[in-house]
Parts: sequence; C-alpha cells; structure tokens
Amino acid sequence: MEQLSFVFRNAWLIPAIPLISFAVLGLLVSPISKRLAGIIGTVAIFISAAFSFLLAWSYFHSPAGREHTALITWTCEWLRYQTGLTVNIGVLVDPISVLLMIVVTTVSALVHLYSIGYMHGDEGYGRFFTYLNLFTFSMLGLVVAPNIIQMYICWELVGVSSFLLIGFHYQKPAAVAASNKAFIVTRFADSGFLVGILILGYYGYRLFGEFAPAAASAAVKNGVTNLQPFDFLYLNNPAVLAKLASINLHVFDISLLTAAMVLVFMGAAGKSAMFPLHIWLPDAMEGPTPVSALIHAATMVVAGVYLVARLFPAFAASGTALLVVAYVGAFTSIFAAIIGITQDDIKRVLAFSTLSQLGYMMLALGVATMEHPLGYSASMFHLFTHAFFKALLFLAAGAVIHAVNTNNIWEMGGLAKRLPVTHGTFLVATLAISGIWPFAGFFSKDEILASALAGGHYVVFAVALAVAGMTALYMFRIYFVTFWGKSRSDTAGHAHEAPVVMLLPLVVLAILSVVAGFVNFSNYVSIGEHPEHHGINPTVAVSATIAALTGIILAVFFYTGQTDRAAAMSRLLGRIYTLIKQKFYIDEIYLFITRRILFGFIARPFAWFDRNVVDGGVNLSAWITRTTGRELRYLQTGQVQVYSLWFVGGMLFLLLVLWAGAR
Amino acid sequence: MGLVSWLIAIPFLTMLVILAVPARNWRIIRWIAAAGCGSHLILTSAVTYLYCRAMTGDSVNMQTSLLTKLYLVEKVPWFESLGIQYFVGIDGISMAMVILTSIVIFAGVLASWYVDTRTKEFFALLLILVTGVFGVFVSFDLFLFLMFYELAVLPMYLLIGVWGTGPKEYSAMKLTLMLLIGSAFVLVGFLALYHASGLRTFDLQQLAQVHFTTDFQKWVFPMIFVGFGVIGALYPLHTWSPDGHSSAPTAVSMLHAGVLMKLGGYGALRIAVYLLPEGAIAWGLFFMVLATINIIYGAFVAVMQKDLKYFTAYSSVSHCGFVLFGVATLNMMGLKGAVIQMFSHGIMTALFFALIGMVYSRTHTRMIDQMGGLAKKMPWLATTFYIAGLASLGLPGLSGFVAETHVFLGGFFGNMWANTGVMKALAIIATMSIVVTAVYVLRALARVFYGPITNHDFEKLTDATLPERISTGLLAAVLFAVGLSPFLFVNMIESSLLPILNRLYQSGAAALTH
Amino acid sequence: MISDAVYTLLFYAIAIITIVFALAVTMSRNLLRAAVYLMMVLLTTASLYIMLDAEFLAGIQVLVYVGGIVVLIVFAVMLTRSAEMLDRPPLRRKLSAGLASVLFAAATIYIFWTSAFPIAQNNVAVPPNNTEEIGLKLLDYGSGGYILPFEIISLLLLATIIGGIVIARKTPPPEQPFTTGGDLKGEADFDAPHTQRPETISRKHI
Amino acid sequence: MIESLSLHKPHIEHWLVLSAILFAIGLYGLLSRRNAIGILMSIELMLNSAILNLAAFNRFVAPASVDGQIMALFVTAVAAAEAVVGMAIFVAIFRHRRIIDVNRMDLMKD
Repeated sequence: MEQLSFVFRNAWLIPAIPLISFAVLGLLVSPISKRLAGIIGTVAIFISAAFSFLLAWSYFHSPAGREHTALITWTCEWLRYQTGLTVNIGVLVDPISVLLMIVVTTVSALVHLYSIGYMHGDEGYGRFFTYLNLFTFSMLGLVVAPNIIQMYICWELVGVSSFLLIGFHYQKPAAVAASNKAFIVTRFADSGFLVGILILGYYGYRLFGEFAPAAASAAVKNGVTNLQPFDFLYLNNPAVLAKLASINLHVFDISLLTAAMVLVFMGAAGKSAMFPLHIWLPDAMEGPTPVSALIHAATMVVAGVYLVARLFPAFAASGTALLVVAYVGAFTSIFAAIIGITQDDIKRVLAFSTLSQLGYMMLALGVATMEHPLGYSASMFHLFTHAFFKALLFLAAGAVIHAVNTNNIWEMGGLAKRLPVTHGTFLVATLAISGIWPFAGFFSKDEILASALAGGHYVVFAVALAVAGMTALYMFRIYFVTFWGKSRSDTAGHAHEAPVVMLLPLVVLAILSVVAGFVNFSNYVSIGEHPEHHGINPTVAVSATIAALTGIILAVFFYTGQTDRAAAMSRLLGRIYTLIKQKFYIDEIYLFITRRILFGFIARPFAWFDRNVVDGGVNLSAWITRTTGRELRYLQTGQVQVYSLWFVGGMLFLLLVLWAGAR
Repeated sequence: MGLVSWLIAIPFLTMLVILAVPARNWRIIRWIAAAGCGSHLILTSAVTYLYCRAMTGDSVNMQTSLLTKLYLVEKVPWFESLGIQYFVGIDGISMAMVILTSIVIFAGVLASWYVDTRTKEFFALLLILVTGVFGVFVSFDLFLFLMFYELAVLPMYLLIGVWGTGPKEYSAMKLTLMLLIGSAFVLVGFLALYHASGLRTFDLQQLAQVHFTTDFQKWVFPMIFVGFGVIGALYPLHTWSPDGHSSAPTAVSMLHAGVLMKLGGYGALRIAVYLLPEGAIAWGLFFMVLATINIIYGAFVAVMQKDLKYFTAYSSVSHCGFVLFGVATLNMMGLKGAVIQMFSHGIMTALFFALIGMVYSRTHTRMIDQMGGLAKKMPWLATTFYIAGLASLGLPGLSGFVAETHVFLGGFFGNMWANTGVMKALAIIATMSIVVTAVYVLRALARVFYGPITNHDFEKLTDATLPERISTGLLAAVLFAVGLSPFLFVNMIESSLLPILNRLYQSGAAALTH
Repeated sequence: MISDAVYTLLFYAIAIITIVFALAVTMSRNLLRAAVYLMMVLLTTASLYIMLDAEFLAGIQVLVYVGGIVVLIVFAVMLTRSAEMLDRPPLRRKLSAGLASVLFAAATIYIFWTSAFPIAQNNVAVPPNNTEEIGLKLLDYGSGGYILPFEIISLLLLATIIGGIVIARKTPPPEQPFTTGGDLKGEADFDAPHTQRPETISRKHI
Repeated sequence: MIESLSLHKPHIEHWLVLSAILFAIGLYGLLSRRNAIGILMSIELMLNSAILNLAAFNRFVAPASVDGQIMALFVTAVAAAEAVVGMAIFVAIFRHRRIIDVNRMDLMKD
C-alpha cells in the first residue's frame, strides 16, 4: 500500500470539524453570542465541505478511486468487547462515502448559510446552529463508518439530532409530538437493526477464525491491518456471506443471512421512512424548514439507502433480502406519490415526494445485483441529484413560507411575480424532480428505470414509470397553486422576497440541480467487478418523458386558471379521495396499536399487576406478620404475675425435659 | 492506615466533624460535607491513578489466574479465633464502584444543598451510609463485607422516615424490612460458605481456592443470589424500590438508586458467581429469565407511571435487570456489561433523581400531568434531564449504550452450559426494551419540559443554582466521558473479571464432563 | 444425746410454725395481718439460723428484717390504705398459682431428696468465733476476701436510699404526670417537622 | 423415742426441704396476690428461704468457713434494698393512680 497523501491521512477532519464546532458552540459560544454562533457554525461546515471536495478530487484521481476500492485512512481502537471483538472507529473512504460526504457537507453548508437568514430573530438561534453542527458531525460519522457499530452509533446520533431539530420549537405541542414520533418510530426500527447487528456480529465472530486470514490479507490493500468481525470489509467478504447464507435458520425456512439482512433493512427502512415505518416523516415537517431540507430531504433520510448500499454485497448474497428491498421501495414510492397528490400543506407534499423518491432509490438498489450493478450506481446517482433538487425545493418552500407565513398552498397563489428568484429556482427544482431533460432528475431516473427494465423486474419498472408521472403531477400541482393565479390571502398579496443570504443557497442549488445530471456517474460510483456504463436508452428515456409530460399536462388541466376541476375530481372519487387524503389511516392504525394494544393490553395490566399482585404479596406478608403479632400480643397481659406464672411453668417444663433426658 | 482505609475513613471522619458542629450552623455543615466528599473525590482520583498505573503492567499475568489481583491491600486480623479480619483492597470492579460512589455522593451533597430541616442529622446519616457503601466495595472479607452492608442499609430507614415525602414511614419500613430479609439470606449463605470451606475464615481469596461440592453450590448459590437480588431489584422482589425511591429525599434517592442497588449486582458477581461457579452454571438460565422479565416488565410498568419518581424507579428496575442479565450470562462480555451498566446506571439514575428533586423543589409537584413547558424556564435542568433520559434509552455517546451493547452481545454470545438458543431469544427480547424505554422516557420528558407552560405559577420559576449546576453537570459529564471513551473504563475492569471467568471455566469444564 | 433429741424436736416444731405462718402470710386477706405473720416467719427463721450455728445471721435477720423491712411494709400498707381493701384473688388464679407452686415444691424436693451433697464429715466442728470470722472476711481484700462485694452492696444501698426518696417524694399534680424536667426549648425547631414540607428546601432561590 | 429422735436429727435434706416448702409458699403468694405489697411480702418469704438454704449449706458442707453466711448477708442487703425501692414505687403509683392492684397496673400492655 502506498503512502497516503496528506488529504487522505487527514480525512478524519471532515467529521471532526463539525464536532469541534458543535462542542465549542454548545459549551462556549452559544450562551454568549448568538450571532457569532451562526457564523462559526457556518464557517466550520464550509471548511468541511471544501475539504470533502478536495478529498473527492484526490480520491477519484488516485488508483484506489479508479478501481472503486475502499481505503481506511485513519483508525483507532474505541472499545474492546472481548479479545477478537473490537470496535475500531475510523474513516472509510470509498466511492459512496466520498459521494455522501460531498452531498452532506454541500447541502449542510448551504442550509447553514440559508439558516442565518431564515432563523434570524429566533430566540433559539444559537441552539439551532449547535444542533445543526451536531447533526452534520453525526451524519458524516455515519458516512465514513468503517464498521457496523460506528454506523449504528452515528445512526442513533443523527436520530437524536433529528429529534432535537424537529422539536426545535419545543413550545409547539405539534412539534414535540412529531419529534417524539420520529424518534420512537426510528427507534423501533433500530431495535431490528440492533438485532441484525447482534446476529451478524455473533456469527461473524464465530466464523472469524475460519475466514479472517483470507479476509485480512484482502483487506490489507484497503489499509486495514487489524480486521475485526464488525468491519464492513469483513462482513462484505463473499466467502463469509456464502457461509452465512448456507446456514438455515429453521424458523421461516430462510437463511441466517436473510434474517439478519431483513432486520438490518428494518433499520434502514425506519430511517429512510419506508412503508410501513414512514409515518414519522410527514410529521417531521413541524421542524424548521432548513431542517426539513437538510435532514428530512437531502441527508439523514438517505442514510437507510446508504446502509443498504454499504452492505450491498450482503444483501445481494441473500437474494430474498434484496427482493424485500426492491418491493418495499417500489410500494413506498407509489404509495407516497398517491398521497402526495392530495395534500395541501406544501411541506407535506414535499415530504411525501421525498418518501416516494427514497422508495425509488431503494427499488433501484433492489433490482441491482453484483453482476449487473447498474441499479446500485443509479440509486446513488439519484441520491446525489435528489439531494440537491429536494433541498432546493424545501429551501424555496421555506422562502415562500417565510414570506407568507403559512404552509397551506391554498392560501398562497400568485407569488411568481412577488418572489421572482424563489419562483425561478423552485421551477428548476420542479422540472428536475419531474425528470425533464436536461435537468438532473432526468438522468438519474432514467438510469433507475433502465436498470429495473434490464434486471427483468417489469412490475417494478411499471410502478416506477407510474410514479414518474405522478411525481410530475403533484409537483406541478403545488407549483401552479403556489406561484400562479391570484393571491388567495392578504399575506400572499404582500409577500416580499427573502434576503440575499437565503437566496444565494437557492441559486447555488439550482445550478447544481441542472449540472449534476451531466456527471458521468457510474464511472465514479460502482460496485463489483464489472462496472456498467449506461448511455441514454431511447425507449426508457422517451417513456419516462411521456409519463412526466402527462403528469404536467394533468396538473395544468386541473390547477391552472380559476377552475374547480380538481374539486370536481375529488368529489367524483368520494370515499377513495378521503382515504387517500387521510393517508390511508396509517397513523390511526398505529395509534390504535400503541394506545389500545401495547398500553392497554400490556403496560396497564403490568402496572396493575405490579401494584396489586407483586406489591400486594409483599404487603400481604407484612399483614400476616402484623396480624400474628396483634393476636399474640394478648399473651402480653402486662401483668407481672402472669409472666411469672409462665416463667415457672417454663422452668418446670425444662426440668421435665432434663429429667426425661437424664433417664 | 493505607489509602483504601482512608477511602472508608474520610466520610466517617467528616461525619464526626459534623457531629461536633452545633446544629444551628447548618450552612457550615453542608460546606463541611461538601469538603469531605470533595476531598474523597480527590483521593479516589489518586487511587484510580495508582490502580491504573499498577494494573497496566500486571494485566497480562491475569489470563489464567483464579485470584483477583488486589492493590493497596491492608490485612489486619480482627477476631482471630473466628478467622475474621480487616481485609481491604482494590481491584478493577471495586475501583469502578468506588469511583461511582464518590461521584454520586459528592453530587448528592450538592443536590441536598437546601435541606434545612435537621441538616446536621441528615448529612451525618448520609455520610454513615456512604461509609458503609465504600466499605462494602473495598472489603474482601465476607464478614467485613456484611458488616458494612448492614451499615449502609440501616441509615436509609431514618433518612427516608424523617426527611422523606408521602407515605414515608410505610416506604421506609418496607424498604428496610425487605433489604434486611435479603441480607439475612446473604448471611445464611455466608455462614454456609464459612462452614463448608472448613478453613475457619471469611477471607474471600482463601474461599476462592476452595472447591465446594456441587450439591452445596446448588442450594447456596440461589440463596446468596436472591439475597443480593433483593437489593438489586430482582423481579419479583423489586417492590421496595418504587415506594422507597419515591418517598426518599433527593440525595437518598440518588445514593440509593445510584449506589446501593449496585451492591446487589456487585455482591452477586463478586461473591455468588465467583465463589459458587457451579451453582451459577446450574441457575444461570433461571436468573436470566427473571432478569429479562425485569427489563421488559420494568419498562412497561414505567410507561404507565404518573409520578416522576415512580417513573424513574421503574426505569431503574428495568435497568438493574440489565445488570442481573449481564451477570447471568456468565461470559466476559456479559459480566463486563453488568459492571459498566452498574456504573452507568448509577450515574444516570443519580442524575435523574437529583433533577427530579430540583424540579420538585420548584414546582412542588412530581406529577407528570401537572407539569409542562418547564424547559422555557429552566433550560439547564431540561438539558441535563434530556441527557439523563437519552443515556437511559441507550443513546450512543452516552454510557448506557456501551453497557447495553455489552449485555446484549453477552446474552447473544451465550455460554457453553446453557441453551444458547434460549439465551439468544432472551437477548432479543431484552433488546426490544430499548423501544419501550424510548417511548416512556420521551413521552414523560416531553410532557414535563416541552409544550406551552401549563400552569401560571410556573412563570416565576428559576433555573438551577450554582451548586445544582455543579452537581448535575458533573454527573452528565461522567455520562459523556464513559460513553465517548469507554476504552479507558473497560480496560480497567477487564482484568479483574478474568479470575471469575477462569473459576467458572475450571469448574464448568468439570461440570460438563459429568 | 438428749440435746440431739431436743434439737430434732425443736427443728420440727419451729419448721411447722414457720410453714403455718408463711401460709398465713400468703393467704391472709388483711395485709396488715399478713405483715405481722411475716414478722413471725422472720423471727422463727432467725431461730432456725441459730440452730444452724449462724448467730450473727440471726441477729442481722432480726435487726434488718424485723426491725427494718417489716416496719417499712407496715408503713407501706398504711400509706396505700391496703389494709382497708381486702385481697381476694380469683379462684382461677389461686388454683393455677397453687398448682404451679405445688409442682415446683414437688420437683425441688424430689431433686433435693435424690441428690447426694458433699457433706463435711466432721460436721460438728463449728468454730466458735463465727462472728469475728465474718467481720474479718467481709473487710478482707486478700484472696477469699469480700471487700469488693461489700463495697458494691454499700453503693447499692446508697442508690436505694436515693432512689426510694426520689420515687416516693411528693410529685407534681397528675395534670403533668410524667414530666422529666428536661428542657427541650433548644431543640424546638427539630420537633416541628410536620409544620413544614417534608422535603424542605428553602425557597429563596425559587 | 428420744433415741429415735436423736437418731433422726435433721440432716441437710430436711433443711433444704423446709426451705423449698417456704419458697413454694412464697411462690404461691407471688402468683396469687393481687395487692402489690402482698407480692412484695411473698418475695421476702422467698428470699428468706434462700437465706435459709445458704445457711444450711454453710453448716453442713463447709462448717469451717463462713462464706455461706456472708452470701446470706448480701442477700439480706439486696432484699432490703429491693423492699425499699419496691415500696417506694408502689407508694408513688398509688399516689398517682390510686391503685395498688397489680391487675390494673398494665399501662405497658398497649
């Protein structure tokens, strides 16, 4: 292994800078000067972003980068569970981690910049930047994790930063409820993840003696001298995976690997809000809009996708688990798209759109294989482009909300003239997400559709195509309702454009949303030994564009001009419309399960049992003692003579005993 | 008098000084108490340093040892005719527990800064109690151990009965009686050990070289384990804990939940498992099932609690289940996890009770429903409360995570004696508790601190004062320290667990061949 | 020989008289009479001591018991007006007490009668200077001396004198029957925990 | 007759039986009396029988020494002390509660 250059050796600085900044802000600066807190936090992330671009450039121009191999550039022992089971925290540099580092730092830096304007005057201004720095650190730590434990640690940390930021306005009951919901739902998913880790760790450890020598010698070229069972390099080793896949669990007649990977996917599904664990994401929109842009659109929610990508060889080795990924992804994507069409809150529409796009990424991973990794590249590509245009959509929506003080699209309208920059950037993002050439979304979507078709997953392809159309429909719906027509409220009529500090990130992201698609992506990010290069497939491109245009035309038909065609349509659908509008009552089902079943049938009886049976048992024994004492105390007459009578009797009895004993 | 004796002596001497001060100078008394505990903290740091320096060289030699390596040993015959001696020393497990106690008592004294009823008696009793606790953790003679153990339990009765709240007499009585019944079991077990060894000694290290017969181990082990289990809140002997904790004054709750409940796990590990390995092997799975019930049951019951102290007490029941679970796994990770969990839970729950006390002293209610929006008025308390809560739900970066993953891995890895499939299933069930914990912690904290301020009286409330900030800040910092750099802590205790495991493997291998 | 016969006769006669008076002491309903019977018992016992060659003891018996204790008892009877109240124990108690004492007597007598005591063979040789010996022994601080118990007894008697005076002296009226006289004012704040919140924390910082 | 009388000169057993009978009588009084002073008198009886025991043993077992008599003296002293304190207590109780019946002296029962 050649000597690593300066940039690689110091790659740990990328997550470390936000961490230091977080500590400094949280402990020192935030209580003193809020203004300074914002500046320091933002500058720190910008430095980190610059460093990650430098790292990306160095990596993709190094031999390792050209061969898509991973490098562990820095590592140190963190915790030794027992001999041979150590967790070494470190920094893993490989194509997807570099990609995610760029996405996270870029979007985070822009969101920080935007927040300086957006959060201006908020009393929690300093706290906000502290939390944002914490989040950025955790997300970067997750991205560079070389082992599954570090991944899990940072996984939880992003969860908690998300929790803190959703509940940022902690005096708003809805925000508090949403933050708790987000944390608890993802926590539930994480318990599955943790069990998956336990299974992988345990069997990995058991098999370690058998496979470690080979895996370790393979890992030396990645810069690993001390391979451990939790390391991804070990867990993704084909020989280990083949062995794990051959062990039958005897429970559902699935292999051990499948069970482990499905459990790990449960964690991924929680974080990436896949159906049926998606319920927290729409509610998470109660958080400040920059938070929605950064965490709930561009970065944290793609952690699940990233996890699946990170363990892709393991998923691929268990075909069943990969199929689960594909179908859950496909279902979520169409399910969320359908709901998205009916929502009135601009941020919720964007949230459902995020869900739908995350489903897209998942399904792309699900249709890929180690031999034909096009879906893998496509998924990462879509992750990359989506981060920019979705962050842009949220930030632009934030600018709109900032201007009109409402989230309801029916109270907006006619904003195109009042907010020209916002309008322009929003339109760019809308076109990008709808998949119109030459915007970024076109390329990544095209690649996903092509990979689904090439993999022979026709159902998935059909779903994806339908979703492409629906995406265009709901996006243009909010675009038209928000920016076109006449103002539907006073505030909308007097809206003003946001300050420059907020517009600058919008413009940067808009540019990125256009150019990101032209990156020859699969050159850089791929997996396996046969990277697939993808040109534009005319069939796929044309059908996708037709789907998108259909969606746009429907949107024009329903939502432009002063027509009530949309209302008529919803009346026509009646019950079905209500069902969709109420998000298929999934929240209510969850509430029923938790409140009625978990609390009502488990927690409450347990509490009753504890107070009445267990504690009752203790009190019963105390009662028996007390009662016995109370009854026996009548022997204590308080009269000395009775006592002496007993005494004499006792003495006589003893004499009798002695006498009988002597005989 | 060696350093370890000073560890015991400092709180006792502080108590004597306090007794000499007239009761009306209660402001001076609390300063004396704080100074005593502060100097204890310094001494503990010194001992920790000495221990770590001495240990790093020796840990290699421990790989096959059956005897735990003791440092700073002091051994003086006491009642020679009975083989009782004053035998104190420090090993990794003791060290961890002494550090824990020293931190908690210091924080506890600061958290009781505003006790103005019978301050003198309060601090004197508190220091007697803590003298006993230190004594337990450093003594390696069973008689001495039990003596200090009783010394730690008895002041509790007065502390709760006099300074408590609510049905304090009932709680104090219940707590004391249940703990004494537990210690009666322990005493019987100790005497059985004394008798069966035939050595006429209570010396732990000598007893550890004795091989007790399998039948003997099978009936003495559950006796000692259950005896310690009472104070370690083993289901279904945990019910003293919610009542006791909710009635006790702040510092007492802190010490009790933070340190005294650890005596159970400590005794179970140090004495029951160490001396009676075959008993442990025979009963391991049984107690593991009970511990799993502890974990899940405590968590679910905590969901329904309306009083913050009951809520924390049941969460303690759940978390102490992890300690017992770890001990019952009988493997390195599980035992290590148990010790870390003892430390982690000690700090965390002390922080919880300190904060509850501080909130209560302001709002005069502990009912979760009656509070709301307090974060606005007391950001410091809210932040530290959330840190404790997040530690309790096992958030990485805080100590709870390190302990819980150890315990889960320990359960999952199993041992060579029990049915590993069952152990795995239990470990997975225990893992589910992290979800329930998240539910109850977040629900309760959100109700108390977040949302709009519900009661107009709360508008006037103020944030923590300086002593309160030092107290809670110290505890929170320790949570972070262990969570962020567990390697420091884990390496410290690992070598002291080896003898216990070696003894287990030695007799366990014999048990397998039978 | 004749003296031995007289001795025997005297013993039985005095023994019977003593027993009869003793029974009278325990059964007499009037306590004043019982006191007189007690005096008689003590006197006859004193004569028994003389028969045992313990003349000094007999003297002390008459002086202390008859002269002191009986007089004290008579005073006590009068002070408590016991003579006016007849003591009629219930039959059940009489029966149980009688049974207990008869059984006790039977057991004791059985033991005495069946035990072999280490009787000194030269039981006639009683030194004549009995009383002098007692005096010397009581004040002897060498081995076999009784100076220490003697002093302790004197202390006990002193304590008894003081105790008797303290207990029986005129006491305050029954409104405050058991005041010990201690002053708790200095600790008054300690005795009012119920007036404050139990977990009292000063509110100045709130 | 005189000869038989002189041959049956009372031996240690006779003295002990006499003291046992006196003791039993005292015990009966102790158990049956209701009046506290009566009880005290019974106790005096019992102590007296004990002294008789001591004197008898002294005479028959170790006639050359006076240790038994000294013990008897101590018992006498203790008996006197006991009588004084007992009387004082009963008089005090009588002053406070106007009772001398031990059946009613049962405040400590509750």
